[in-house]
Amino acid sequence: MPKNKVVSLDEAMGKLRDGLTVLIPGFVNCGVPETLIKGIIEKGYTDLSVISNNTSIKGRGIGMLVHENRIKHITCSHIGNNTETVEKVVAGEINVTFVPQGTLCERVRAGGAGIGGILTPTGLGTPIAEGKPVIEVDGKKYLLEKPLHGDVALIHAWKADKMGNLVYRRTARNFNQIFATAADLVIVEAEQIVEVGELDPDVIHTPGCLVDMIVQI
Amino acid sequence: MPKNKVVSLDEAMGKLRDGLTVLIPGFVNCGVPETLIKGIIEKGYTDLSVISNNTSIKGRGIGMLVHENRIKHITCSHIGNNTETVEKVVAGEINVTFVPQGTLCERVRAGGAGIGGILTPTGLGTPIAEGKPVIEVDGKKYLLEKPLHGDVALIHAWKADKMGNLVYRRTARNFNQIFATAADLVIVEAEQIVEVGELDPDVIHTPGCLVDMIVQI
Amino acid sequence: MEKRELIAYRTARFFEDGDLVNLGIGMPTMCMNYLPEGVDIWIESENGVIGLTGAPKEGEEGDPNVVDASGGMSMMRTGGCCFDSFTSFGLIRGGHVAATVLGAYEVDQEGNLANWTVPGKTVAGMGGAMDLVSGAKKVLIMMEHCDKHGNPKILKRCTLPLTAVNEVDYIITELCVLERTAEGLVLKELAPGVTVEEVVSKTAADLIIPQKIGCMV
Amino acid sequence: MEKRELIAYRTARFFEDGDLVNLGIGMPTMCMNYLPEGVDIWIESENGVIGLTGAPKEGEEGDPNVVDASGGMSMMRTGGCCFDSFTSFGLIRGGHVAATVLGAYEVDQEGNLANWTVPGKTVAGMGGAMDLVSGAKKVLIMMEHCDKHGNPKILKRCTLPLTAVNEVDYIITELCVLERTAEGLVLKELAPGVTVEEVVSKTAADLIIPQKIGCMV
Repeated sequence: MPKNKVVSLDEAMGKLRDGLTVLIPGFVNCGVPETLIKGIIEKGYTDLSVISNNTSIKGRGIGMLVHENRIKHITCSHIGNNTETVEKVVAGEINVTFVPQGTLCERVRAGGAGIGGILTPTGLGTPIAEGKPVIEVDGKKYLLEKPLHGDVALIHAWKADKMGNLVYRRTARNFNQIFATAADLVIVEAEQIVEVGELDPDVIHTPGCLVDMIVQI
Repeated sequence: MPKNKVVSLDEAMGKLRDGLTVLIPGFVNCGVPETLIKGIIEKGYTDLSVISNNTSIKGRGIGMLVHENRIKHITCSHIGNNTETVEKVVAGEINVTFVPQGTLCERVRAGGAGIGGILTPTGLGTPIAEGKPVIEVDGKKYLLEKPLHGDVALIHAWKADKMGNLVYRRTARNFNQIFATAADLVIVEAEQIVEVGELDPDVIHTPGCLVDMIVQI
Repeated sequence: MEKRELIAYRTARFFEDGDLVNLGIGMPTMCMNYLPEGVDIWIESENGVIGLTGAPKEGEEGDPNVVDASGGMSMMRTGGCCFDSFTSFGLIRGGHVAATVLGAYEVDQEGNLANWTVPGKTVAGMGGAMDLVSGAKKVLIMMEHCDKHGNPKILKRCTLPLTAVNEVDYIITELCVLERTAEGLVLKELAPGVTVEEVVSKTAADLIIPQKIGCMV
Repeated sequence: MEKRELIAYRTARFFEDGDLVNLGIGMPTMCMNYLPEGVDIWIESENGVIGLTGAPKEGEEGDPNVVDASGGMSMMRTGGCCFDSFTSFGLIRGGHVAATVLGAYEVDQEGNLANWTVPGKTVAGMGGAMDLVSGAKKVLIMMEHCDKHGNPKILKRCTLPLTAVNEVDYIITELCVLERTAEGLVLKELAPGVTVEEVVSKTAADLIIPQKIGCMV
């Protein structure tokens, strides 16, 4: 953990490449790392596999990647808020794998926490169950859901200290906290960057040890 | 969620009875709900099944329940800090089931979050694996560990607002946060009780909806 | 009362004071306008917040970091708190949410629900619906009794891909309240002026008609 | 250097600047006194904290809410943060901890470790050891080469109940450094004045002796 992880957007984006699996948090367009997404677009990266809850709204956030045709495959729970994503999925330009929202959280958390899978009642008897093992525990049936992990996670924080300790703001926290645990490279955009020691140890949502680079928005 | 959940120790303890399964957080003797434990002893409850990480130290915290012979069975990761527990376990006065500490966290969290089980590499090939299903996911083997749930959880908070929103202090958080999710009845002892609205929504560790009663230490 | 008002009015009477409730997008949010005197409920929104109160009113300043389950800006009430999506679905799946209220394309007499996709027509994704319906203590379906062509939506067996199996507890329509029991769907209440015959003729499921049927208002 | 000093000195040289490291109770904590110039590591303690620095020194005021993995009061450095036990073991199991350093009763040539129980003698429990050894990126065992009776602790196959299977990466003793590879235990380094013959005679495991063997200091 170097003392100062703050880098330029250009330097951070230089670590990516085409074809990566990218975890992108955000609920509709709240808590989405929009500065980093613009950075991806500027660098021209494409063929991305995105893991996210949804695809923001048309032309914003993850919707920019949709609009610019940078996404090959998306694993998410919902695309209904973005008409352009729906069109491209229907046209076969983007492959989509739907995962129930709570299961998405569990799978990414499992990926970040070394858990080999979790048993959930969610999706039993629905199309989501197809091809997945059903395991019975004490007379109740559950779906076995496997971990998800990314090459990169792009995180939006409210405050970051220079070591990468993060605090999120209100519902902009959403998937950021878990997604920051489950990628080989974790790049954060922060609304405010503060000195180490300014954040109370008990209010830090993401420990700095999980963060590789910080970009000022 | 009534607006004010603050009650007397006596009223809170009146909800318990002999033979319950009680979740008691704490690491060695940090973050242990000692006031509530004294309440149990005063009421005379016995034959308890305790789920905890350890048993504090001799004569303190959970060690008081050990000393007073109130525990029939304990599920924990470690008893080495309390010589009296060791003696009583060796003498067959307390039954113990050892669970690796991380697995204990996962099992209680699963119990509180409606997860039917989790797959962990921890304990594979050790005595802990005996009798547990081994499940292979993508070529790696894992133990299937089942959820744990309690009748009651006794929680130690630093600050509680009157609705039960909780903030823990430093390493006194330990098992409190997860244990508060996994019992039918959640009783909190708080060092400070504050008015609703005094705790910032982003620093609350345990939402008030999980808490049934609050006792001032 | 207008149809939707009646449905919201009746649904709101399922809540008890202090309940934590998840209200789906659309008609379910109307319940807030019809809460009985003395019943104060707390809204859990799956994007990680308890205590949303609705869009900022004129003169109120919203925070773009506080959004509801549709992504629109919302205000928060005093005593609310925020958490990440993983924790949110832990609360939902763990049975800590007293009721979830959703619409439906189809419900059947076994309590199966279809409300997330119409193959060949919609590709929005299930969002959090599958988790909510599998996890909440009580599942309330509020919907118009028939579709816009006058065809029954309450069936012997759902024809659309399911959201969850055997999870629906109550169906509230402008005609009646149905309770799903182990024996089947029971006609509990009728709207003023509605006859048993009308309900039966507009329902494709078998109904259990008790001797005494209540009134919805 | 005294035996234990030498072991700590050498073990400390496995760390890189910025590493997040979990140090077991006892000898492992001595590593902090032997960090090479320019190497600053962060201590992860499984009870939910990053940045412990050791017991309060004279004149320093400790906080009883800040304890280390043995339950003793500790100070925290600026930039550290606290979290709950569930998150802590997520970090450990998820591979976010660069190294875990523990003692052992026995280690064998397949990288199996026994360090939690001696049947009939100890009933302390495994605490977090099983999770740490299964989860950390690198597992370093530091121990005296033989037991107090002079019997080998490095064996062909452990005889005591295991803590984990195939997880040990390096063994550091007062005689040598051994690396566990797919082929077996390799003698990487010798302490000053120690011969290959001495190591072989005090080791019950098969050793791979390379042409070139380094020096521990």
